[in-house]
Amino acid sequence: MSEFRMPSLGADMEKGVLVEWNYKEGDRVKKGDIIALVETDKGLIDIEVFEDGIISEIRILPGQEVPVGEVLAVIGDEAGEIKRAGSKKTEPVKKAKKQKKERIRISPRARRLAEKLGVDIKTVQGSGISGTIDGDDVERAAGLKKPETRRTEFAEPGEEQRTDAQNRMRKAIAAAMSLSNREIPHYYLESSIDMTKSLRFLENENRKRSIRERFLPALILIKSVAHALRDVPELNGYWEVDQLLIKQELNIGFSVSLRKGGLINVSIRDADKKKPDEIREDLNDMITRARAGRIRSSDITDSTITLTYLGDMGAEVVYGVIYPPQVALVGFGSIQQRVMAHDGMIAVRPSVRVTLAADHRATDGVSGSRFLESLNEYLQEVEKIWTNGK
Amino acid sequence: MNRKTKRTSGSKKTGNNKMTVRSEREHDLHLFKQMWRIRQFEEKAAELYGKMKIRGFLHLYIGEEAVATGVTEVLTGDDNMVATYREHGYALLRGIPSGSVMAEMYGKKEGCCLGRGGSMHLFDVNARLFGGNAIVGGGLPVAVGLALADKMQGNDRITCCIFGDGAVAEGEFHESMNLASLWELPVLFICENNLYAMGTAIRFTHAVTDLASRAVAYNVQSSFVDGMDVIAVEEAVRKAAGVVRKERVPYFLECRTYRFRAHSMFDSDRYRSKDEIEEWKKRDPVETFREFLLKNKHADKKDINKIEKEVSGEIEEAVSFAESGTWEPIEDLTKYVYSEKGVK
Amino acid sequence: MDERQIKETVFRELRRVAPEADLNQLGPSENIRETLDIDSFDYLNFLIALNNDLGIEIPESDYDQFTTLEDIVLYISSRIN
Amino acid sequence: MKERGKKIQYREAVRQAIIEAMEKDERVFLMGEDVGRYGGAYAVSLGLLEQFGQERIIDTPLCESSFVGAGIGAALGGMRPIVEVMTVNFSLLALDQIMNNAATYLHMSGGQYNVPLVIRMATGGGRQIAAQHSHSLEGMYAHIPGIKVVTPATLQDARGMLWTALEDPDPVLIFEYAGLYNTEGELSEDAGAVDIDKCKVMRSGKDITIIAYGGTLSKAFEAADLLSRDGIDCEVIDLRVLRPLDEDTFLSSVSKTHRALIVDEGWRSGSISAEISARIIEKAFYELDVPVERICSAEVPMPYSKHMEQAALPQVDDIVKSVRRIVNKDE
Repeated sequence: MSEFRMPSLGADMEKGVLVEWNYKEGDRVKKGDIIALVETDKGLIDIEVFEDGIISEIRILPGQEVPVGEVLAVIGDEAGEIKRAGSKKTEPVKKAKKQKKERIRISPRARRLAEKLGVDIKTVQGSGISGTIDGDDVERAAGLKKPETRRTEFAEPGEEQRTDAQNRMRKAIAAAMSLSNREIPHYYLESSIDMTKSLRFLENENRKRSIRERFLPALILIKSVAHALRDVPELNGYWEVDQLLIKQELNIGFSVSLRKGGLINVSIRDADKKKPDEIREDLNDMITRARAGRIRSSDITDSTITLTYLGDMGAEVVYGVIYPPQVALVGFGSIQQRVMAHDGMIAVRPSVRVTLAADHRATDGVSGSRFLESLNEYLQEVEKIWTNGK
Repeated sequence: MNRKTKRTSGSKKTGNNKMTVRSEREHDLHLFKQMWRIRQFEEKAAELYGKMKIRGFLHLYIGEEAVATGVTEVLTGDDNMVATYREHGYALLRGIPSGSVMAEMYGKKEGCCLGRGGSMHLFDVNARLFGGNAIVGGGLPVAVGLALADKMQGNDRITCCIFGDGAVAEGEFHESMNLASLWELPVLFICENNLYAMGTAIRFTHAVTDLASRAVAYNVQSSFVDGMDVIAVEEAVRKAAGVVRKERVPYFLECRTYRFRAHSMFDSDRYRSKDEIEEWKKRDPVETFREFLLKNKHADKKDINKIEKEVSGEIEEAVSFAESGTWEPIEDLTKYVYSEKGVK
Repeated sequence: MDERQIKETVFRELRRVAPEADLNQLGPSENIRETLDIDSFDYLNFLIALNNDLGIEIPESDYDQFTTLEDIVLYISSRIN
Repeated sequence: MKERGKKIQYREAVRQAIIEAMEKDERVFLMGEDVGRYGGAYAVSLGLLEQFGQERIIDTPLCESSFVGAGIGAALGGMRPIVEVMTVNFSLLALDQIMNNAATYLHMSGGQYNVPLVIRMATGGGRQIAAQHSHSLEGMYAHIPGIKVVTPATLQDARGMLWTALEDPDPVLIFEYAGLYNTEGELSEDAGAVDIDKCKVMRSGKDITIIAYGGTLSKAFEAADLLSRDGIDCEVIDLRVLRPLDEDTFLSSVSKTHRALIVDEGWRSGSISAEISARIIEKAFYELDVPVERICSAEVPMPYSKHMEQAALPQVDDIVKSVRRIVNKDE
């Protein structure tokens, strides 16, 4: 018997709104199943269950906002089955009293019609502004009216509408960034790295592969950062209260921009141990889910460092802001042809300007520059780190 | 009581429209009784106010009885009258039964306005009393309109409009005097100048305190009279009303009088000295007239006592009539906001 | 497969990657990635999708022939027909 | 087939009504500033002095309180006066006579005295005559029990309301929207007395009820036409009478459309639109899909400059935008 609690899905998350359950009482679940959908400032997140068992009791109803750590449901082992059968199960205990119950916005006419037609207003989709349900919605739900199409050609074309979720995400990012700016004394280091060898390596690799398994340059950057961090472990950790906790696992938070604005750092777990193909697949799943607005809790938790790569059309250089409680952030500008000195002669080479933003409470410039040096070495001999051999 | 002018014969018509020819002696007793009725009624009203039987505002006429008596003595029953909130005397003398006036002040359904008007808003269709009006100067334009209607319909009645020195400072006094004169309307303007507009003495409210002199600016005939002498008032009103009735033009008569009680029951009367009140009380219109009657043998003790008994009976009856009155049913609250359909 | 069908397929796959973009505003010679703000990750998915639908291989070396709508349609029609 | 009426102006319809009344009842007379020799500030009474003489067409001095009071007295005295106060702006000087005498005599006298008086006033802004001449206070007068308040917006009402008002034993205030005097329209030959206690559904529709009166009625019509092109079907109601309010008509309309928009040139706070909105919420709450909305003048003293005045007044564009937002539920 164990209690399934609202997980913390981000350092700054205090509460979440339970949007829907994917299972009901009495269902069997196993480790890794997506048991529910929760809405946080970061958007909709699927919640996984971490043990096998049977859901013996669901405590929180859809639409309720609960603090992190609140018991959402109780998962019993086989015995749970018997226990449930014995005692008469009443409606899941409504914990609404303390928290603000999410009021359903419904017009007076619709509420009366719903009663008359026996329609459960919780099942009705409101077509009004911010989801308000009106009489027509109820009649449609009761099948009395065919769905109506709305004429919208007079709405100004291309006018961007920021939905509630985007506003909340913007607020969450703003909060994290200002906290970081306020508390973390950043120091910045930069260097330019010749990418000729690594790009050529990538091209050869891709030629041997079908388009579906093709590698993007980002993969090389991720793997090389992972290995460089092995050499400079103090950049991979959390600043807790007043001391640095160096982390054993090495999870790189990779910044993914969303189409209508906003940003999610998906977490590439054990970036140093995983093979490039594994990372590619993980990255592919997570970015697709992020851009479809259905990120999972596991996708975005426990990154130990963050990597930002603006892509081949991005700016030349990026000076990032560290995500607390992490102590470092690696920023890659776009890979472009630039003039470089090579064996005393001027040469035009594809290169990238990489910056390291680091927390001066946790590390000093010397660690930072050692990191950039080893990063450069790995990028010159990518094949070495590609097959995981050190 | 200075008796300069020789008295004309008794009034041909009295307040209640009966052609009565009275000897001077009977006439004077009649005048005394009318004043005494007002005095006793107002004293009783003050007493009943103290006993919480009468509520709200109450403006007593004590001290000014000679004016109402003189005025109503001259008007006919068919003339119109528009008065103010200090109109109990006029209501009584215009023939509204004292019982229904008292019941109105009690707020009873048997009151002349079903208890809706109260002390300040006494109306009576038969007495052609178009109100007590509590807005200072509010009645003047209405009186002008009444006279306009009579002129248009060729009626020979006149409209008597009563107001105080306070109203003379209102814009509507100027507007109404101008209209009445401009359109030559039969309005008798009676100004009861009791020297105080609520709590402000006349010298603080009028640049020109000789109010009668205002009328010349509107080409309206005017005069003033000692408002404490009922015979003088009657004479003056008879002359004024004669002009209005014959020449069909307005006349402005200023009656200089004084009220012995505060402006109303709420008034602490601090704005004038006790001596000044005592000085004026020496010229009490009722008492000075009683002495005049006794001294000139127009009346003897018996006559006076008879009147006093009759009046106290009338007042007792009025009070018991009011006491036994009923309350208007709440259901009638919205009655008479608008006329029921079809009422012409 | 005529040009219209190719264009339709291209639009369908582009819409999956950039749902809110207004494709009929896209000029034939405009750089698709810049106009529709598509990064390398989404663009690769776009190419993979074309590969699935049309069964053609698009090596990295040919990327430069894949910048505008005109190029893409030309490139595909030459490979298929 | 009702024969086609000839084209006349709004002011002409009012003049015809006055002439008809004065010919039918010798108790009727017209009194007001410049109604005789000048022919009326809005030329409504042009020619009436010559036709009826100065006994019955009376120019008054500029003394609103006393000539309105005189009108009350004359009505008490058996006449049927029509008092013209040039505009509602000047009627504030006579508000005491209207509220404390005209509206109150019958009730306060326990039913003894009727005041069969009609007062006509021009009202409304939009002609750059600035703050003191542009008020729209009919809503304020509609607050007073004891009087009736009507707002003729159409030629039929301008022609037909006066006689019914004169026959009414209680005081009736007729507010003529100044902007309408010049408007023209057809009036059938036999146009005559109309009722003064009902609203009128001028355009039936199913999506939303637009309630307007006086100067805002034509704007409501214009907006309804524009909106019909968007496929939005508006029901337009002419209030006609602000007191007593004919609730049944607009309540049953809202029960059909489930949406209500009131267009009122008065200031929003304590306006007639506020009263109508309250009654809809009190009595048709369960018919509402959206909150009742109101478009009123900006709560400012009316500015002189044209662009500012137009910005202050309810406009067709405001109506169209509001209805689109309400009916199509876009943000």
